[in-house]
Amino acid sequence: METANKQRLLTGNKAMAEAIAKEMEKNEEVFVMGEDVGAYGGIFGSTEGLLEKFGPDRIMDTPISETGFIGAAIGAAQEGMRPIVELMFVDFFGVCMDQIYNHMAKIPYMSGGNVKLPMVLMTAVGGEYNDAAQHSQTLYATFAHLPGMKVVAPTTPYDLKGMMTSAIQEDDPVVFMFHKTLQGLGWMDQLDASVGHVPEESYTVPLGKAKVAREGSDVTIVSIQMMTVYALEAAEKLAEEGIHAEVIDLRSLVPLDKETILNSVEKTHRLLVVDEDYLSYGMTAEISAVVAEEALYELDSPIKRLAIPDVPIPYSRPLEQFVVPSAEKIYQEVKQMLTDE
Amino acid sequence: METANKQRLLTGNKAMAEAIAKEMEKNEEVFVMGEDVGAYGGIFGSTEGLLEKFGPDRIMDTPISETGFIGAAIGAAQEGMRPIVELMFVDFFGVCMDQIYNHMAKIPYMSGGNVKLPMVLMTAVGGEYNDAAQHSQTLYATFAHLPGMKVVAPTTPYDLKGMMTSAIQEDDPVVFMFHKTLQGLGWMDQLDASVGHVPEESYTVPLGKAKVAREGSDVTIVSIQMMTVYALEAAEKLAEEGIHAEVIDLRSLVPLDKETILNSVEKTHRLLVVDEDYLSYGMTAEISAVVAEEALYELDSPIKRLAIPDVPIPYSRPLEQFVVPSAEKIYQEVKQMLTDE
Amino acid sequence: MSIPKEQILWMYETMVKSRYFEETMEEVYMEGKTPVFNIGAGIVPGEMHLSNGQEPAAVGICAHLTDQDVVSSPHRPHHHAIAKGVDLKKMTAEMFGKKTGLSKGKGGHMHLFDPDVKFACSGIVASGIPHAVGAALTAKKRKTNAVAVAFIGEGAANAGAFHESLNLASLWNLPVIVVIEDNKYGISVPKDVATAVDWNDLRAGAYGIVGERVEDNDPLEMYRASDRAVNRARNGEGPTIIEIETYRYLGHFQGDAEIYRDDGEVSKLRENDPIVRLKDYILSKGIVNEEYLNERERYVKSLVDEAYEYARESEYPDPEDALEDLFVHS
Amino acid sequence: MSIPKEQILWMYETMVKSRYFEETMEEVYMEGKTPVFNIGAGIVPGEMHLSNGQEPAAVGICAHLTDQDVVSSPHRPHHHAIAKGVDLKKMTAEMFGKKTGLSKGKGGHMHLFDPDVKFACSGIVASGIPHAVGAALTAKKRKTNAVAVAFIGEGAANAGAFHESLNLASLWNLPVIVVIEDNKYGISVPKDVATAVDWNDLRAGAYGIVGERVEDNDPLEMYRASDRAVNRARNGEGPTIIEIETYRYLGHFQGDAEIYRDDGEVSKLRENDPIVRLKDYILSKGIVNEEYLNERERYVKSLVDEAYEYARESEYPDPEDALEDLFVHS
Ligand SMILES: Cc1ncc(C[n+]2csc(CCOP(=O)(O)OP(=O)(O)O)c2C)c(N)n1
Ligand SMILES: Cc1ncc(C[n+]2csc(CCOP(=O)(O)OP(=O)(O)O)c2C)c(N)n1
Ligand SMILES: [Mg+2]
Ligand SMILES: [Mg+2]
Repeated sequence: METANKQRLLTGNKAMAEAIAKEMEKNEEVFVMGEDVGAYGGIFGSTEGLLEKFGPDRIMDTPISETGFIGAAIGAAQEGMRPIVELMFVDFFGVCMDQIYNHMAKIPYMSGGNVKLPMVLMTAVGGEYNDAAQHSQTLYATFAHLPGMKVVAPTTPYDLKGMMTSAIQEDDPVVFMFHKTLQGLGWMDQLDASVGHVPEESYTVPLGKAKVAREGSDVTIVSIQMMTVYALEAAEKLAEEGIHAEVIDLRSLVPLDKETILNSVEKTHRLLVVDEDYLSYGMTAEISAVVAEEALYELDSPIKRLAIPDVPIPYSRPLEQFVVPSAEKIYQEVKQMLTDE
Repeated sequence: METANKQRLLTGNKAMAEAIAKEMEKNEEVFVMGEDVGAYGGIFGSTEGLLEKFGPDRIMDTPISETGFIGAAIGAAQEGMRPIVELMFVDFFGVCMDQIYNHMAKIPYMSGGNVKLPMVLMTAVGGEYNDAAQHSQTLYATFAHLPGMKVVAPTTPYDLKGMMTSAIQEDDPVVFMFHKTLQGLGWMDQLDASVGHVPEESYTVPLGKAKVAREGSDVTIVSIQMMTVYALEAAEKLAEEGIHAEVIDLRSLVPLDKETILNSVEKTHRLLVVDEDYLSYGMTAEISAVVAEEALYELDSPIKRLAIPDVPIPYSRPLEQFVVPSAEKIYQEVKQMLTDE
Repeated sequence: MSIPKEQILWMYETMVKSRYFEETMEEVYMEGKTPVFNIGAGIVPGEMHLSNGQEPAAVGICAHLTDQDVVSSPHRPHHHAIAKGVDLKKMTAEMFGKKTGLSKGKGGHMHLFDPDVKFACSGIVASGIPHAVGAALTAKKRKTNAVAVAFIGEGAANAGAFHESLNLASLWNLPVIVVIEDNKYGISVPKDVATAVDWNDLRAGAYGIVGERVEDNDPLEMYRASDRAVNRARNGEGPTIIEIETYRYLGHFQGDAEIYRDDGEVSKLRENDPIVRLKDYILSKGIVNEEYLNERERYVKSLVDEAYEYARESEYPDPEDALEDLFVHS
Repeated sequence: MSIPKEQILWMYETMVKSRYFEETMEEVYMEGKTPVFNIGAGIVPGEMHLSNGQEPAAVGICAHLTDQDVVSSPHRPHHHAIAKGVDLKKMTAEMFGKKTGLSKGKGGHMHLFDPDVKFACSGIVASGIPHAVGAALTAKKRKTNAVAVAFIGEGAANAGAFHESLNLASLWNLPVIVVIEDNKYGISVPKDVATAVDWNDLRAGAYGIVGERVEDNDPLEMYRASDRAVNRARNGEGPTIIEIETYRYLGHFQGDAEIYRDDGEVSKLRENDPIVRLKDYILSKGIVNEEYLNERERYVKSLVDEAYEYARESEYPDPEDALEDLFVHS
């Protein structure tokens, strides 16, 4: 389906904004709050064109008060509204995490299911444009570790639209992480992967399902967002050498689609996990643990992990390039895994 | 050493407070800030008796402004002071995490080592007294995942004093997690493990070293704080049945003492990781991943994990007991591991 | 302004009901905690923050609210919940951790949610203020004319969430009322050790809104200040901060040794009890006679007794229920 | 009060230096970003927040500070850094990501740390205010008589950290000065869409402290207000909030299309340039002659040129250096 009918191409940000627009047209009670979501259209384009369509009452610019307006979104969702609230950079979570994890994530459970919070918290993640330690993180695991929120991070424009539509329709709180570089913005790196086929009509892509982005038989590479892009690049290069890597685009951290991962490992018997988040206590650890717990005997070689080596993201280009995994590093790591045996 | 000379017994909280007092006597620039650290002596006794000794200028009660006073501690540390700041419950991290992880943890690195932050953030963790979803968490991995802070969680009174002394003397920011139940407070569960031998003179226990709390040959149980207490209890019961479990008290999440864990697994060939934090993307995952990466071929059976099953901590006693690992669950899990083979 | 008779009587009996609920909880909480007190033991374990003495704040404003108005409350929520009309049986059962509780035992006393009367509370200081802002924003969007009230303690007025929420409420001209219960302490820390101003109504100027001050724990003055605030809110005239000087008769939580308090402090407070004072007022004004009041007291206390009865007799949830209610669809 | 001649001249040449630094950066930043702009490309990649037009706020108060006083600055830090005397070569090299930079390339333009002159900045809005409180607390403990200044934008005055910090500063009577640069916008959001009061000095009342207001981006008035504030601070009379009306000539960051601004808005601002105005003032008062000013301008600009030269010629760090400086002892 995704490959069929290639005419209509959209960037990631336009795909996201289109999903929000369609749901806002259908449902009066969907609205957006955030810093610079109005005239600016979202610093990373997530609300491009929405102010013009829906006006300032439904596309609300806020003060720099993340605890205030994310908390207000919770209060509105408690009343049955369906707010979409933007945390401009995920790096800023620390000023409002109490509202996110102690309230948004816990109220439905603490109320024994009596209170629903149908809301979406969308936030920009990722680095590699030299924005340094406070503006370049993904923090996938920081959110995924804490129960009560669905945490998704789509890669393709198709998934960005389909999963945003699902997130808005969902009655559970959803943290929707979009990768800056995959938004296809004119002022950032131009990437083929940030433009893709997106049907005009509304459609949903289920939350909580990983995708086999490329089939292969020799090694499973589990990755997400930009790391999926790099993994596919590495797989291409490996294929030229007769090594067939299967690339899994995780898409969702919570719920975690163990089945797709385990099926793949049973096929390839080798696992490399790649993450743009910090290495320790992160996504690479969780995937490794799941496999070591449920498919240990399937493994022909030790599990390998590639991620940020537990330092903040440094500013200078050579330093940042050194810490963030790349297609080349993935390629090398896979070669290493196969030769070590 | 710890077992030798049993005369002088202290509770966990008195051991901690004694370490702070001794360092404050030695160094004018050590001081304490936090809510109710003065006359009250800390809600969980971490500053018991210190106001009387040092007065309100050095034992400072603060408003309920965690971002303000933890940020102030950072500003003071930047000036060379050595503040000890208390976050009353780790559950409250969300109102001040920006100061903790974007500033305390990153300034030394972002400054290229030009700025040191010799400070301690101490905070109470743990549940099992029915304090419900916002007052019962440990959140070990939430802190351990983010680089730039040393994260320790001692179990015994001896280690509480020795590691607090190290933490205060350390030039790096240290997050010092103390477990409520291990403080030995009169108004909580009375536990043998919360009272132990503590020499009067000042001594240090290194940060970043795990401890083999009990030797064994059949299975390695990696645990921390209350889970270590339960693991030792389970090991006792297993021993009666001829099963010899080695119990490792992690003590430190960052730095992580991989060596002690790997050495043990090479000896026992079986691994169970037990955590009072949430299961997914947590400590049990990291330990499992380290072993699956570095000692895969040593394993005779799949790695097993016991932790909070990814739900907030429920209030009602039967519900909370169901989600928190216990000595009995550890015992059963180990039996299962051995019979599965 | 003169206060309608029914309102005065409602405030009186609701204060009596709330006080009796708390006094009963004082005893019930100790069941299973003697001879040695253990916070995790007994039929009602965990922290317990009671509101004895603080009833005027709750009844004075809730007298103006309907089921369509929203209340967000902090860790000390019982008087607010009772004044807002939360289901007393389910609320009590929740504190007992029973299956019949508001949250089937998952919440506990700091996490009471009754959507039928739009009541919620939270154990994180100041965290409920933004929720009230969101509820008020919803009322404005839906043009329902509802108001949202956030109760907080004086200690919470120094938290960042207070500032961010009031700026938003004023900016968007929302029907929000923040009621600050100044009971002199945040746990052990006195107001003057935590707050740079003597009265928090002075902070209204930072948001260009109205601040009201109610002295001496007076339910009638609280009623009047609330009347003005609720009217402003319903008339689209924006938010109000009301600070009421109130009294905390008990420790911060049950088991608090209160070493930080002078002896005699509490007994002096109790001599000035707002329930006694309101009773005297009612009788001196001849609004009703003592017999009538006694009968109402018996009645509301019987409701409290029934609620405790219900809670005691209810079943505990099944352990496995802990895994439910995380997501609507998993 | 009359301002000493040297101070006026220092403010003038420091504004010229700061402006020239920013104008140079405007060009340098574009190197490698044309014909297609790419924020991650070029010799100075990443976000770049410049301060052209906002110099009065920095020089007006830094004229009263010594190396022992502490300055904490936000994401738009260059004018503050230059006025505080941060090593210009190392600061510029840091923005180029070079080994010779203040942080050996690890920090970048939002993370400049120069302990020698007690300067630091941060990319998180309002996060530097508590650090200033801690520095002031240290000064009080050590009785050094130093003051701590936190610069923030008007948008930051709506963040919780602002409230918590000022309450602490007043409560503990600390030598803290919060300078609010009101440049009318938080990125694209106008002040009146974000702030419930017209002027943030009105918020001083919420903390029982003094608020000062400086209109029309006037460096001399900023000098006078700062003089009062710094004296109060050094005399143990506590904190001050100073809000100065200032102008942001450029976009929020370089590359900002500024669709949210009326055309003509900026050109009107530029017509009222504070550097030109101060120059006219100096000449009209005959404080020095034009020749003298021209020579000083040439001199300070040469220092800026040297700094850029130094930055260009410096080496990049080795990639593996990324793993250093996490802990003092690992
Ligand atoms: C963010 C946060 N910090 C600290 C606490 C611990 N705590 C619970 S109640 C309380 C005191 C609150 O004082 P106040 O707001 O005056 O309410 P009161 O208890 O007097 O009713 C504190 C510090 C908390 N629950 N949340
Ligand atoms: C906590 C936080 N929220 C949001 C941002 C994104 N952000 C960076 S600068 C800025 C605007 C700041 O406005 P103001 O304080 O007026 O400073 P100015 O940019 O005008 O100098 C915003 C929203 C941030 N860095 N930190
Ligand atoms: Mg109080
Ligand atoms: Mg601004």
